[in-house]
Amino acid sequence: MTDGIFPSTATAPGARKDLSLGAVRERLAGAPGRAYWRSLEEAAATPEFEAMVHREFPQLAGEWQGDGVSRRNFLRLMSASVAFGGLTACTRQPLERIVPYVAQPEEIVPGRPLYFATGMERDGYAVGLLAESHMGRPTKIEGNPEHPASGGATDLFAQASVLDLYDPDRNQTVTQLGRIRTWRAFEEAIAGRLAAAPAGLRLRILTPPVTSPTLAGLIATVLAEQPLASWHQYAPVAADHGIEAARRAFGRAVAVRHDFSRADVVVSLDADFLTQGPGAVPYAGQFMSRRRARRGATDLNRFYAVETTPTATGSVADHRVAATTGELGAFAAALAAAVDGGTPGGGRLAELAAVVARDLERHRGRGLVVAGPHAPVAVQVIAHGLNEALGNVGATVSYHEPVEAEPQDGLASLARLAADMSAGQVDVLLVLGGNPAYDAPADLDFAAAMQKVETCIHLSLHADETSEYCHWNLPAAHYLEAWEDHRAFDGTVTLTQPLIEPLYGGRSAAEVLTLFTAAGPRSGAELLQATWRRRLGDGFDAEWRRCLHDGFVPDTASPALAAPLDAGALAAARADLAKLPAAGLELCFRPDPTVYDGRFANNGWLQECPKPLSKLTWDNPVLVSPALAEERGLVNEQKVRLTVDGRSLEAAVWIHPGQPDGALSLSLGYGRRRSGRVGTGAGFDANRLRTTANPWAAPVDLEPLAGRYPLASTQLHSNIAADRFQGTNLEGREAASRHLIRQATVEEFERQPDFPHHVGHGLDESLSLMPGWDYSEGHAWGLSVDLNTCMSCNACVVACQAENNIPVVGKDEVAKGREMHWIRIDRYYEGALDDPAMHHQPVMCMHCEQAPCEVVCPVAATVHGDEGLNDMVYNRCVGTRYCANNCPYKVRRFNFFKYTDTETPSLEMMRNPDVTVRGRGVMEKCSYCVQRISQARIAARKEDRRVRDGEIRTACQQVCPTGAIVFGDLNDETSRVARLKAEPHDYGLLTELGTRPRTTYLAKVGNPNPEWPARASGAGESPHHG
Amino acid sequence: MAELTPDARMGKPPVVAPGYTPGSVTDKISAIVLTRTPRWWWVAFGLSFLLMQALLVGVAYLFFEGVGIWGVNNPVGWGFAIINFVWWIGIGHAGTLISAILLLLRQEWRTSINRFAEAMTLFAVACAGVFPLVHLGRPWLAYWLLPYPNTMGLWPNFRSPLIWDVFAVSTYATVSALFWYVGLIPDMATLRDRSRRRWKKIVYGFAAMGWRGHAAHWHNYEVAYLLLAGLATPLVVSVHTVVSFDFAVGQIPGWHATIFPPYFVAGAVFAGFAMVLTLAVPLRQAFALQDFITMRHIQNMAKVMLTTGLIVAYGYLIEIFMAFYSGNQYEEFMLLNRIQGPYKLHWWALLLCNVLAPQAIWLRKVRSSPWLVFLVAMFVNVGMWLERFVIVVTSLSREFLPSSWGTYSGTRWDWAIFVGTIGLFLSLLFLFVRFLPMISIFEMRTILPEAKSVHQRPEEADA
Amino acid sequence: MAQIFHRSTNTVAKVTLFGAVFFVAVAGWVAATLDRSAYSTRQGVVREQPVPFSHDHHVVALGIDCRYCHTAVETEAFAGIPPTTTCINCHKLIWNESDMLAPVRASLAEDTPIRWTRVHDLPDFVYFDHSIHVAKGVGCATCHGRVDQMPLVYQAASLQMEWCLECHRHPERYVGPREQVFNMAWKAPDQATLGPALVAEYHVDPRTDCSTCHR
Amino acid sequence: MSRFLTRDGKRLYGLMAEFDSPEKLVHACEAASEAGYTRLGAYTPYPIEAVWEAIGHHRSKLPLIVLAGGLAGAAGGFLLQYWASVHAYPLNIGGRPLDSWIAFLVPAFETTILFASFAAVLGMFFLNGLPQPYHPAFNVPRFAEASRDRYFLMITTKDRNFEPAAVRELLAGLGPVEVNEVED
Repeated sequence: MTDGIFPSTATAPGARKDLSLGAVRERLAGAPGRAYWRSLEEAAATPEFEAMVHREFPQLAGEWQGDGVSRRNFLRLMSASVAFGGLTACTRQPLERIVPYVAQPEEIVPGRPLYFATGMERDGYAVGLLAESHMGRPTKIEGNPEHPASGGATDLFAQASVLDLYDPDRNQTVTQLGRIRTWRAFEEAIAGRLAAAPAGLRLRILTPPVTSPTLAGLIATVLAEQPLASWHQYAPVAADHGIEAARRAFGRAVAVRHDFSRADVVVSLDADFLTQGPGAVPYAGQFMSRRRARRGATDLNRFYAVETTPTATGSVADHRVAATTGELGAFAAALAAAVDGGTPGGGRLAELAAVVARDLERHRGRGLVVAGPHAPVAVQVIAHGLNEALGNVGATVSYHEPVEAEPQDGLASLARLAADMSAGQVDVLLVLGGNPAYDAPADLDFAAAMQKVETCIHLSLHADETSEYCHWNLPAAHYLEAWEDHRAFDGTVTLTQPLIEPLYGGRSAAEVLTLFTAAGPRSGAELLQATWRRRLGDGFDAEWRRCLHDGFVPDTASPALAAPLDAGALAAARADLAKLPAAGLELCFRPDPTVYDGRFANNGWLQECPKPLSKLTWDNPVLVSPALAEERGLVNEQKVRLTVDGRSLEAAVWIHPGQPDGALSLSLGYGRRRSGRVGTGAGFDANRLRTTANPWAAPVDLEPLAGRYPLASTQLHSNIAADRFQGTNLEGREAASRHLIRQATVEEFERQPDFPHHVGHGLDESLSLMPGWDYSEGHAWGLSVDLNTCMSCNACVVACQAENNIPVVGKDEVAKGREMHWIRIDRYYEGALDDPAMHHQPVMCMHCEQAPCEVVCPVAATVHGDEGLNDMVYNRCVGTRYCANNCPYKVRRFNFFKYTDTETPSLEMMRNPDVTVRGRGVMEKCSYCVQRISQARIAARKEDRRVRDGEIRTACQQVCPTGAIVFGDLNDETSRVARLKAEPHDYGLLTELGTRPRTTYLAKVGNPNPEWPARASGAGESPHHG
Repeated sequence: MAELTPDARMGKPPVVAPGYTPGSVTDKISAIVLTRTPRWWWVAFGLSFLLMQALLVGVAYLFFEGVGIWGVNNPVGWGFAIINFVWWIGIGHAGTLISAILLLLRQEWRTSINRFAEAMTLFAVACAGVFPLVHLGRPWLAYWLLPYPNTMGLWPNFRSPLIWDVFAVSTYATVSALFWYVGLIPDMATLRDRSRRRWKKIVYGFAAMGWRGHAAHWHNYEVAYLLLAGLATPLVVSVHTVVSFDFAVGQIPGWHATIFPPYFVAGAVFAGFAMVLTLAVPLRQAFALQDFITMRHIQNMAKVMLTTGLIVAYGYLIEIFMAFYSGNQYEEFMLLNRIQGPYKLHWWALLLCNVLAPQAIWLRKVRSSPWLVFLVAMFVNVGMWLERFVIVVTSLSREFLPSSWGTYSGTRWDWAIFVGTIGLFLSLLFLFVRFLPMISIFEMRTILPEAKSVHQRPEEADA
Repeated sequence: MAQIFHRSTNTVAKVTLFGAVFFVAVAGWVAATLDRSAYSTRQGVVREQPVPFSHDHHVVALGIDCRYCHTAVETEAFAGIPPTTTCINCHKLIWNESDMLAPVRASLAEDTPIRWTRVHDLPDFVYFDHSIHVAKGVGCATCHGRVDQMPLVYQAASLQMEWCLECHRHPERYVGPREQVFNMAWKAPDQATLGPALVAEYHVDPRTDCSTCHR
Repeated sequence: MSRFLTRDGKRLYGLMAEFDSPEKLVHACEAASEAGYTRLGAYTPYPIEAVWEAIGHHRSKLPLIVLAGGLAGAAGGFLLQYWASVHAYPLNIGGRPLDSWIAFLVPAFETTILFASFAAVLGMFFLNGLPQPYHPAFNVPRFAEASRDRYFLMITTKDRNFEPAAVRELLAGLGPVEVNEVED
């Protein structure tokens, strides 16, 4: 193999004697992410780099020179002097500089945030967002209410994307073989290389699935100009099986869209549709709109979930069945048979399938069968068949023109690419995003193949495993820095506009691609306008401005189409189902609930965000069922060796209630070797066991090992420490007997709407010696959480973290029980641990009217406001931690160390200026987003009016896809929150303590099927009365 | 001899060995202070001083890094710091009890032990005082707990038990110091008149304030001393009551109990007498004071320890009873969790040390062997620490919401600071026995036959 | 035995014992005054500025309104510090040669902001909003003093919490008519009657909750 | 200002007799007061009530002082809390009333004890005229034994009918170990 040195690079500015790629790799091999970076930072100290910085992005010059450094020193000084300053009674603040603009931009008014509509793309699909910008710094992401894929809400990934923008580990410069280069150098290199290949370059473009009209257009152009070039799309978590299934069922690529709001009966065949997939946010909204039990409105849907891995979606099911892939197939087959009027066959699964089938029959046209994108193709085909047979098509299911520009089976496509590369058929590999060296199936050995390529070019946010094997590494523009257009799950074209100049001079995929076109380099803005000037035609400017304002191009949703089902395909599918492995242990691969496929591995917020069910942070252990653990004598944190056809991996075990006994689960996205200071080394790399043949489930050998690997969970701290109460579900039993979660079936609810008040210990609040306080004047803030519509998607947790400058503490601290989240989602298992019912309960500060925390604070650092807020005054807190001890809800969080990183300048830019950044030794907690309340109150008072209902929305409320959280004024009977609290099944947590919480819950109302056969140990399959 | 005969009849050992005169008593006790320092003292003091360094290092690192270096977490926000605080404060109580309450009860056997018992009180309170300060997240702002007119227009929250602590503990420290010093004045005069070296004369002379033993002086002095005793008695009871409020006022199951005040006070006396014995037995050996600290004292203290021990045991019993009788499920769970939860070992060990071990005192054989009593006392010292551990940690680790249960264990820094305070305590103690009379000389004179022979009203017999 | 101490020690001893009480009291008083002194508050201390801008001259002599430069004071939390261009608007015509203004011209030429020294600097954990105070009739001079008479600006008030509380507890002593807010010289003919009237009219209800300023 | 001189011409403060038993001292005190002497100083190594009675005792004022101190502490402590919580900065803390007097009782109790104790100690000093490191009595070398096991009676020249010879004769007749002049 020849090292990829272009003729022209020798003359590139600042070029020195070129190292061989091998040498570079040697130098970097084995160095952990940070060391890898250090080598680049050293380079960054060179004068030519300085020069380049000024040339390329002057706006950052300040950052790079003394300024940033001196600021860091200053802060360090401060944190030290706090102690001494504090000792003397009079603390004298240092003089502060105030730096106005030279010429103030029109729209910017210091102190007032601006909101811009933009869109975030993941695996090609976009979600419409509103980005909040303070003085030109994006600080917070909200959903775009107008956008079909958002409706005002977002998922946790969008919330955390701000942190990615300011991530200090981002690719900061163009590098060639690990040496700092400039974009110009790269441009010249490309130009030279193209010129050197008149017959055309054997160019390979590797992208994630592409929906972007602009990008797709460009790729088409390049392919046209370069006859030998080809385009491959791959993403580890793309819906390849779905594409394949559609192709088989309908003979063509089809986009399937669901309407959960019209479905009375929903059956999930291993589909995590509430939290995964491009349509998850709106789907969750639709689905939960049918789970809201209100007085007189009890028309709930019924939800059956068959799952190979317990998911957030399955956790809200009325009936949940844990099944291996084989059993899933069997169930699907039985269901299909039953719907056809045939005999589902014997066995429990068949029995259940029959019940489900009857239910579906009863709701023809109002039912919906959803197969997960990772379920076997056959199962998905069957699902299409069922919807067809049940007349759901056109009602709850609709077929549309594909959203992707050119739907491909990514695995196949990547396999072809790998083959070409190994065969030395590739001159230039252009990887636009993605990280194939890490996440390609193991059998392709993509990294090795890359070494056979003359030149690898990688455009990415971070220097990752793939960068290590590339000659050229290009800093990508974050979506908040770029002009792009992507389509949403329904095809609506969503516009991504930059809120900030690229911090590190990054460029978008399209911009890089232009370098390979005859037309030459063009900016993202130009490209976008070019595309849309063509499409929008006359009156472009006005139209375009409106689109940018709205964040999307109206009426671009992909049109519906009639997709006749191929009967042959159905028969074939049934045959395939029979072939699915019936016995033996299997290992399921799933996208991780918080770091997805690994692209978010360096995002501290997501790493520390507890997984919906296991509540684990910072890791992806092998999930095993309690029964299997008992059989193999496994305990939590024990190490095991997994072997999938010859390849093996050592990982730790986590005992996961609700896991099928025959299946292990391991999530993707961990075990990153090159990710940055946060993600490197966390967890275990599932991709090393993944193959093109079995991307989602593979037969596996499990071998227990002696060692232990510590895991950090935000719940069950006690059980992790030592395996006490293992398998006895002490927590669940206690939770039930304490009536923390109160639930009923629809029938029970209709019979006794105020059922929550007939369990637990009430308290006559008039029985107080002390005169109470009167909150009837002015506002009385309160919050209501609907337990029925919370699925633990964690969007609120991350939103709160972003809004309130909540620090990340790291795995060790979490293991000690020192996580800082202001809102946590408690998870309780009900019934036997092998197949329990699952409950989620978001818990934030209850703002008790008789707050136990306030009474015990010696310095009055936490006191009550006249609007009933439990104010926490950080600057008065001396840190006795008495309040946290005395809080029965345990919602108070203490800064045991100086957790907030005030040394990293880029992170300083990310902070919400409206919220105090907490230092060491002070208590903090949910404030009902008091900064938002204050701003609204001031606005209202300036206009001499009351604050209107809905004018204030807490961060958690604003982001919630299902509207489970509602905040407002209790003194205003017409407010949404007041009406919710008037519901008969509204109840407070631990009210028997006389705390009078302002946060209350709407009890759970399930809709189980009375026909559902109970089984011997079958506790938990159907909700029990609390 | 009138006083002694009934004792003798009951076979009780005397309060002071026969054959002593005011002169000999004076000489024997003042000699301890005025003669050359024994070598073993240097060794003992050196070791304790070394131990104290653990405290300095620990606290220095603590202030530098933050309380995160300890095992505390959420939900267990309090750990060793508060445990040690309560432990030390409790120990302190015996001193005041002996010198004040026994004085009012005219227990003349208190005479030979009250001085160093009081000293022990002071030093224990000093050690205790360290913890509320350093356990703060921002210790440099500790002065915010004091009511003083500040530029923020803010005042402490007087409803908080921690503020009550500030008042109670600081008052306790001050009053104990006053009481102790007043008791010292006549002996300071003695030392002033006995010591040969000029600088010693000056130092002791200043401390004596020109005490001459004038009859009028003695009169006012005794009134003052009695009044102080009368004030110290309710004070000492209030202090541990207030300390118990730290928990009882909170609403954590295992904290929120009305039994706490009495049972904390009893526990304090229990722990205190254990510590007095722990000190007295070796000291009387070291300074050959068997004639003054007789078996009578050892036995009486052992008996008090046994009695208070039984009260404490009753406290445990009532806790168990109420847990079930109340029908409060949280209380019930709290108790079951103590018995079989993650910290069951601590709980059972606590029963062994505080309930079982003291029963040995019933046996005359044990009572009459100083070192066996010493052993029991050691058990109690450990047991009382465990009691506070169980109350603080076990209760916090598993309270209302199962989702928020946790575990706690002390880190090496927790231990360093704890052990360090023991070093501080011992260092102060050794300095005390070297430079001040560890037995009240003038009070010893009053219980000698010679003094008793003067006809006087009975109540002065002890004073 | 021989006397150890001289006669005088009697008096000395008594005096020391007695004096201790006073010593403590005095120490406390010193601490309190120091805490409120200009040393720790910087009250009345003129700050060094890159350009010796005189409010006195611009407001009194030239009659420029506060809002010409502090544009956001009526609508935003932050009153706003004028960008260089605001200065240049006039100074491109007048005094455009003066050395005093060299830094301003330099700022424009090199496109580097002027780094003023902040005069009224509240701690970072205090959130103050100009707009609401202006809206409720609190005049500039009430907190900033007679800036119009300051050749170089200094901090007129202590800006300590007790100072804020004074007005938040007794607004009637300080609020004036909205139209007079920017009139530095304005003095109420009779605050005792005017104040309460305005408080009622403007619905002034300043809160003393902690979260009013701390969040 | 003394009217008399010692043998070696110093100013005389009084005459001091040393006894070796408390009984003798008590008897001496009684005799001296019967002889009409009022300015008597009786020094003992430990309190002997009989002596105090013998030289015309009166009740101590200390209890009143302590009572005053206690009352001051109680009032001060409670009022401080009341004023701070109700007037200085009224805050809604856990929905408890501003005047949570029940809670305020605890610190008030402690301040009571504190002030009373200070009153007791300082009051005792005041009544005894302490501190008084210098006193003529110390001029008598043997007086060092007063803090050990000897008992002293001193008749001072301040006494109206002090007459050196007579006093010396009286004291000598009471069986002292020896009689000394006390120079001022």
